Amino acid sequence: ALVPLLFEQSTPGKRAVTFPAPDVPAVEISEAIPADLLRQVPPALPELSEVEVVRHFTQLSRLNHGVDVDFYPLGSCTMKYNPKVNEEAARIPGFALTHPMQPAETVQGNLKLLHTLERWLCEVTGMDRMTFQPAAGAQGELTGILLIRAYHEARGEGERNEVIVPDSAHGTNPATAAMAGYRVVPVKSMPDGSIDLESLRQTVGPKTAALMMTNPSTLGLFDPHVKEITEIVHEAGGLCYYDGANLNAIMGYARPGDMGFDVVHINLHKTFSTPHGGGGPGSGPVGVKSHLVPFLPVPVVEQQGDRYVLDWDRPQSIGKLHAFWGNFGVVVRAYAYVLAHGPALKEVSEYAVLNANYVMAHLKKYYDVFVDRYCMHECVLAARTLKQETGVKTLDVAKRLLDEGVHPPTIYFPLIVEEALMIEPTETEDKATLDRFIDAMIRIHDEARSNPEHVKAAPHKTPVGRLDEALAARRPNLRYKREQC
Amino acid sequence: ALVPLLFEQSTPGKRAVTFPAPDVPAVEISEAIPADLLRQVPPALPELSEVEVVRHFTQLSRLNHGVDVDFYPLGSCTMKYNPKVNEEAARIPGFALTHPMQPAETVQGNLKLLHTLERWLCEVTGMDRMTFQPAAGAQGELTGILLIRAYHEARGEGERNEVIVPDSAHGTNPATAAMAGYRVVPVKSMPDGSIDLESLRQTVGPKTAALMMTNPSTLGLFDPHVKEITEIVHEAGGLCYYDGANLNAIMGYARPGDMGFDVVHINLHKTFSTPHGGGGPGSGPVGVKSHLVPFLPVPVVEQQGDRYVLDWDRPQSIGKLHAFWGNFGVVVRAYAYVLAHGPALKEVSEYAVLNANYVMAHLKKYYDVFVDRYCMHECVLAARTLKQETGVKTLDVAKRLLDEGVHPPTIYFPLIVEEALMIEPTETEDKATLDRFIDAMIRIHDEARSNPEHVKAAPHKTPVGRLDEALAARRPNLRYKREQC
Amino acid sequence: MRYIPITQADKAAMLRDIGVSSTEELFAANIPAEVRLNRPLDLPPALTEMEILAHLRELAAQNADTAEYACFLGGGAYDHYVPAAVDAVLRRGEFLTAYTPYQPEISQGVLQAIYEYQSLMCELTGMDLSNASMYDGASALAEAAGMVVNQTGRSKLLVARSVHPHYRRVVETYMHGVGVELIEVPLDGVTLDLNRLEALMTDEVGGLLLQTPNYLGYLEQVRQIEAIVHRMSGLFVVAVDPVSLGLLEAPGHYGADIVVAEGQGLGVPLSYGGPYLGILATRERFARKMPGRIAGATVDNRGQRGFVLTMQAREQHIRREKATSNICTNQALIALAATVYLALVGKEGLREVANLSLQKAHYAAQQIAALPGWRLAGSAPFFKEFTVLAPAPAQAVSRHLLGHKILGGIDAGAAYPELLDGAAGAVTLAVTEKRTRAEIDRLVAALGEVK
Amino acid sequence: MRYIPITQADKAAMLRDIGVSSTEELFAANIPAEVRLNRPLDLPPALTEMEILAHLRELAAQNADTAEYACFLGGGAYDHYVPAAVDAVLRRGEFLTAYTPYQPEISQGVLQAIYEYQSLMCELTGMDLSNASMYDGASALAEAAGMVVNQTGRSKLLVARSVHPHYRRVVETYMHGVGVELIEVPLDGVTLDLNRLEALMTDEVGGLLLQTPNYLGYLEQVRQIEAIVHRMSGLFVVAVDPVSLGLLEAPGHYGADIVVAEGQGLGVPLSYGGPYLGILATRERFARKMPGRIAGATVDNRGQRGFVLTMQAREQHIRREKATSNICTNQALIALAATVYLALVGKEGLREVANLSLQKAHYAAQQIAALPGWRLAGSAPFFKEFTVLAPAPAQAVSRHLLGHKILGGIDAGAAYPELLDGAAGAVTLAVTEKRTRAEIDRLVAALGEVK
Repeated sequence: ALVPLLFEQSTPGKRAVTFPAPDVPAVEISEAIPADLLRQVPPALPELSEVEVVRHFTQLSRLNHGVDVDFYPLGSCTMKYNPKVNEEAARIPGFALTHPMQPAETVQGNLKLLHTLERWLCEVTGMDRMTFQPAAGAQGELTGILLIRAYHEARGEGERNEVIVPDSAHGTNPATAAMAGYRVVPVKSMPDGSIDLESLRQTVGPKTAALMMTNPSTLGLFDPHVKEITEIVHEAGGLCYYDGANLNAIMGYARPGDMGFDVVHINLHKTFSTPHGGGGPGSGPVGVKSHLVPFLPVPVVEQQGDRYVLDWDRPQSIGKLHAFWGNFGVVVRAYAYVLAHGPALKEVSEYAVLNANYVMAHLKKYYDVFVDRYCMHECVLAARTLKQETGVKTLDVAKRLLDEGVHPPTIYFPLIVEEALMIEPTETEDKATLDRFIDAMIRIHDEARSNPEHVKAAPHKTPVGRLDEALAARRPNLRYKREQC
Repeated sequence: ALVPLLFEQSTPGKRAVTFPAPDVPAVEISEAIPADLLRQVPPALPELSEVEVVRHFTQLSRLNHGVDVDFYPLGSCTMKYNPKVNEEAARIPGFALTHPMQPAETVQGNLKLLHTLERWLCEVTGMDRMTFQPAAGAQGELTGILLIRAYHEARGEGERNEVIVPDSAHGTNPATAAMAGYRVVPVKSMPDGSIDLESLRQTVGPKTAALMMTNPSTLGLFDPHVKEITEIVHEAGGLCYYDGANLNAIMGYARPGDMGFDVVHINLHKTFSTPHGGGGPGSGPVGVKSHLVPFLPVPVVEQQGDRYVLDWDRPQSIGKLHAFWGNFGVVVRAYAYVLAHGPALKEVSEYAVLNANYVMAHLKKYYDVFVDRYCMHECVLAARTLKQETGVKTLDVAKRLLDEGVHPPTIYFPLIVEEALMIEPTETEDKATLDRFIDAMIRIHDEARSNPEHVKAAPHKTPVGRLDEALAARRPNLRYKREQC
Repeated sequence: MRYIPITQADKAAMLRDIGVSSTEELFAANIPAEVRLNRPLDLPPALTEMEILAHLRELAAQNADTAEYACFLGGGAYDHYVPAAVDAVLRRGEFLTAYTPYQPEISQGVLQAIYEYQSLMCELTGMDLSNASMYDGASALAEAAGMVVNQTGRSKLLVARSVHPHYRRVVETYMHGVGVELIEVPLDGVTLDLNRLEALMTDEVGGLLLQTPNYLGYLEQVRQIEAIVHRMSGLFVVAVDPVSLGLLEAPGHYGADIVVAEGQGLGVPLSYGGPYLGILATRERFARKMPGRIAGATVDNRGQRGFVLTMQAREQHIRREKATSNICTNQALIALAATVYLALVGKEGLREVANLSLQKAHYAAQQIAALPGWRLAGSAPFFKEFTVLAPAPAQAVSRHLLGHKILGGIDAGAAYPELLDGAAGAVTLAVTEKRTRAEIDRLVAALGEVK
Repeated sequence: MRYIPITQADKAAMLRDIGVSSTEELFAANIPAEVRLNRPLDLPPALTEMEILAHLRELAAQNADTAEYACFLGGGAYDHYVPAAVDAVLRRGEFLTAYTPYQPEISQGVLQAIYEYQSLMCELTGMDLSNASMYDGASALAEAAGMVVNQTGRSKLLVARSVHPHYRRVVETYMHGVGVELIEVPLDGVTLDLNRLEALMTDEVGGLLLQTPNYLGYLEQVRQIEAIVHRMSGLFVVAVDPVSLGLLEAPGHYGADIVVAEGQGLGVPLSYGGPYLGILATRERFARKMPGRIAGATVDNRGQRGFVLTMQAREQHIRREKATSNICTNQALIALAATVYLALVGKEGLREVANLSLQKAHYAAQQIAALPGWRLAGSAPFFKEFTVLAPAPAQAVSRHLLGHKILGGIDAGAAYPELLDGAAGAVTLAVTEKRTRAEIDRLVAALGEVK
């Protein structure tokens, strides 16, 4: 093992953090708690000293890649740099040490921050109101679809039971629709990832509750017919949901609200630069047009004069998504991020698009491009030809990139592109880094011809080699058990 | 290069941190500052974005070993674990954001902290008063010797111009004596590192200003005749200086004050666990017996009722060592460390000594031990026999240890031991870590016999191989210049 | 240009390589004019870093915080001590700025930490397996409800009225779309009414969602309840306070089928309600129905142990509309915080935290109950939180405490009017290991002033 | 057992391996009874982590800090903005918990950072080389004084009276033992008296120690001074404010032989006076006389560039009593802070900081000078700090400002009574880029109330 497990390092009797002796008259636990509710065997937590804990996690961290370490062009995930000032911001005691059940008059700063950022994000997306309850994009989607459901039900159109999802969509879209109790109706994409209008026209109807759409699509291309698409859906009585996964492409250039969308979610951890944390916490605020406002989750932050209150009295609300008000600490970071840019948020998108096109311009001679058009904030390439000619597939290219110290792009997605490589550099990378990546990709392309076996055996320089995922699935070992060590 | 220099990564026009536009009426710089005092060419600082700066230093840090990464038994340096709570403590705004020139009534918390820790450290060392001005051990030594000089001068014995320093001493001792204007008179050590009493008796005399002594000595052994030694010096009219480098061995067991020392310095960054920071900041408070109190640096923190003041009115003071009051932020950490232990500070020394003896017990079969006696907090071994038999020398052993992920012991010190390996595990290492180190040392010993060339070519797994120090000295390249890149 | 490292010279060179004269061409090629925004965004002018922090500090100063106020608020978020080493680990850029470990060869740090987290959650709860985290306790309970429905094929669920009202609201929200009928099991005093449970728990019902300690702070009679639920082959879902498991029996040991919890107490700052941590653990036989990411141990092609994401066939990116949940990004960093926390406090430490909280809560309860006009809302056993009937409305109590620099007094009567029993108010108070006797005495004295 | 990871079982096994029955035997074998401490240490009882922080927060609350008070104090420590990324880097355990890079193969991080620091200091000061850091500005000046004496063999030194009084005191302390005679060059107004300098600067004098901007905030006439010092083959030592070098000429460009500085302004918190950073840079020809650690570039046996400590023949661990200084541990982490700071602000940013400080200081000076009863102490050019003559004693001014949540008003008249010129007090004020116009106006209004 590179680093032993906490449990393997444990020795009975070791302590790190201790606590003071009780300063109140003692209560006999057996008198306070009935015997059948008391734990007989204490949980077998590891016993370690502080130095061991700190070393353990320091060593683990050194096995990990992050944006702070080097380039991380994981398509669709918007792995941009996370400003350090935002980490300080979220840790200001006045924010970090407030309790969610405090009376509103004692958290005016928090409420003002939420209300203000709501306004700003509405401006960016062209929506009317917003909720910060969803803890991540997928929960934002669920919120949005439930809002749409509530809308239809309120209008007596509860029979609308279909949600249309393009085949290029993220898996969260169909999964969300299903979770909200809808039948998922796929609609085919054109080769450029845009929605086939004819096919859409044939799909919509009295059963249509909503269309879910990502624009730019997962191919990194803006659907030029978006306005027509939302009109088709609206005419059929459906609503339009905008998956904000790719919002980093269009800030200041176009707004989902202006494209005809009724609901939108934003990934603060993508577009607004809050850290991804190894897989969260994120934040997936949902914005709506005015006709959906009555259905927003409770409570809603309202301004009354110069005071802010939590409004729970919303009879049409879909309810709640989170025990409290969402991932507030993440929201603070996003607030700081907007403040750092102001109207120049537009430049974020400008440079995100520039960087993606720069990478594509250099790599399209080496990897397949299915749609030879300027892309938005990410470009989708493929190793289909490479695989045919050398046997080196996308997975191998990705693993070989690990040896270069950069994180590979997203691979095998979108599903409609064979051997896909989905590259999202983001705007926080400079030309030199992009050039280094481009060179590595070309070098691997060349190596696939000169020494394909070396590429297929990659990675060579990482702390572990290729891991046996089949074994992991066949014989699941999902937790430490004492007898294993 | 593993990581390019900041300068090599610089691109004109890049920015990280920016500052607001002036909010006051503009002053023409040329009117405020005469032209001949204005900079003509701005300093060629690198131009980088924040992501590049953060990555640069993140990458650099990953090339570095620290106590947080793994074992660091660097003899004489007391590389113990640095508690994380102390980092929080020093960053409390009420400490970190106070200005050294604030009036005393606005920094009562700081002054109380200084005064309290002074009292505690006096208790640990057996001294009467203490100053926190010295920024590190060596400056503490200078302070101490200047105090001794002031004492003799005040008594009209300014002709005492010799400081006696054992040949086993740290280089700072003789260097300090010379900086204070003294002639350094070496005194030979016995093979066990203790001072040759006869030789000492012959050395002391009317010229003797002081003896500087480390006890336990740099061989990790306590000088059993320390009381006699200090008496010999005192009888000759000299004073005794205790170098606190090895205080971690004796806390709660013995006190320099009780051994007859007049002055002592403490390394807070060693014994009191403040981080070494890659070579500082440290803190080297100096404690004195009452007869030296009048000479302490100004100002002295005094308690008046329940208030604390800075007393500058000390006509016999040696003056100042630091622009302000020393490395206060380091002192806060040490204060927290004492609070975490209370009287159990004694256990720190107990376990430091246990650990060193445990390592020695296991390694003395493989490496030379010149004094086969229980050691204190560190043990000095040697690779003399190994070198004779295999050609593998101490340096090679150290470099091979790098491949094991641990920091090597101090090597070639003390000077009186050939091919020395000075191992100080400290009390914050557990048995498993010591066993891992012992195993590595034995493995290297065996490998020196089976494959000496492999040991001599070490390290093999570090990011850089052995570095050409001769070249560095012969053709000094001490700064980046544009034409170099 | 904040955080954007492309210089004008670089931009020009890049545009040249792309073959356009401006970035505008790239956008024009993509976005039709009809949806272009033709004005600048109406956002406040950009601030520098220095101004941002100054502005945020001003905003934060408009809040009362637990550094200044003694906190006796609970209700699903607790002022437990967070050891300094937790944040020291979380600040490591390799953890903070990574994403879901899709490339295991350079993500062993995150993956091993998740595996350790899963193992710790199993130890705590007494269950067989845990996922890598959910959003929070409430959504974890809602996902568990979905699991019950999927597993049993029964579309009715019982929900104890003593479950946190917000959690119940979240479950309702999640279940509404899929048409699950939720049936509330009422209170008998401050805990679940077992007779009503027995009557409601039919073979059409998928199971019961219970919380213990419940929202009012009291321990449910889990063994009796378990028997009732399982008698009808229902599934028994238990929401717990993970800190309580240092003293209280693990749900796995009294027959829970799914355990969920809010993990905030395990080393996570209050942060006005989030980011927190949803814990979800279950039995081996429900593995394929479990939502969320899971890490597993395996070996690499050099024979070394390593970790990967596994059992992905349950997840949305593979199964799409047939997935067990739509969850993708979860609360990995907060799960890491809990992992570091549990490693730091260890076996003894968690028991100490639990015991101290219990001791201090009971001391506070006794003192308050002795005040004229005040009494405990029930006699059931409690852990660190309890409910008292007050001689004044809860809001007046809370306001009065604010004047004494105390945060406390969740209005239990608002959510449970049946509790009031003629009292003017019902107030829930939580006491953690951080509260000193002096603070508790201050609380009691302040409450004694309430008329 | 805080921070000690040896269990009782381990201890027993270890004692067995060592061959003793208790640790007491190890101590008994070493320490004679006559010096043994036979009682427990009289220290307060141990506190837990939670209590330590609570206690320290209470102590810290007894201070006024610059988060709550607007800071116009200077005198060698300045309230400049510290970017958040500086501390993020400093917290990295690999930097924080390493020591002097004796083993370069696993210390390239620290070594390269030192090399970069040295390079930055050379750029800033216009000098050829820099060491890896000194303790602070004052001791750096004292070490420079020692260099001058060693280099010139002359045992008299001139010290400008306008140098920070604390710095002069430190130089005196350092020079006392080695018998160097320090001669003070008086003021002419608020800067050095050039005539007196000319008279005092003989060929028996090793050189001059000057500070610019000086303690009172004013710029010295460095070019004229340089000519006078060098005419007698003396060495010209200049102490500067590194932030000022974003606007002011580098000492290397006007003939300084040694440049020292307090580096605190470069990204280091005020921290009640330390840890700060002593900068020392000099000409190539004085390299072998320079105190302190130095890193240099070299190559490894694989042909890669790498860094090592070099020129160690000057240092105490090699040369012992013949070393250039006794310095060993220095301020490496603070030097790293300055390196990160300069990388973050860069070429433009340092100029911005300097310019903003200058603009705001001049605005403040103009406003204060316009108040009845107030006037500037001199007409020499100044950078971010200046001295005003007040209608009341300096301590009264300072006290009055405290009432307005302002820290300010260093008593210049105490150190320089010759300055008072009939005024009741002389007060030095510093203004950094962090001070807003509103704060300055508040300062001016408050000063206007002083009678």
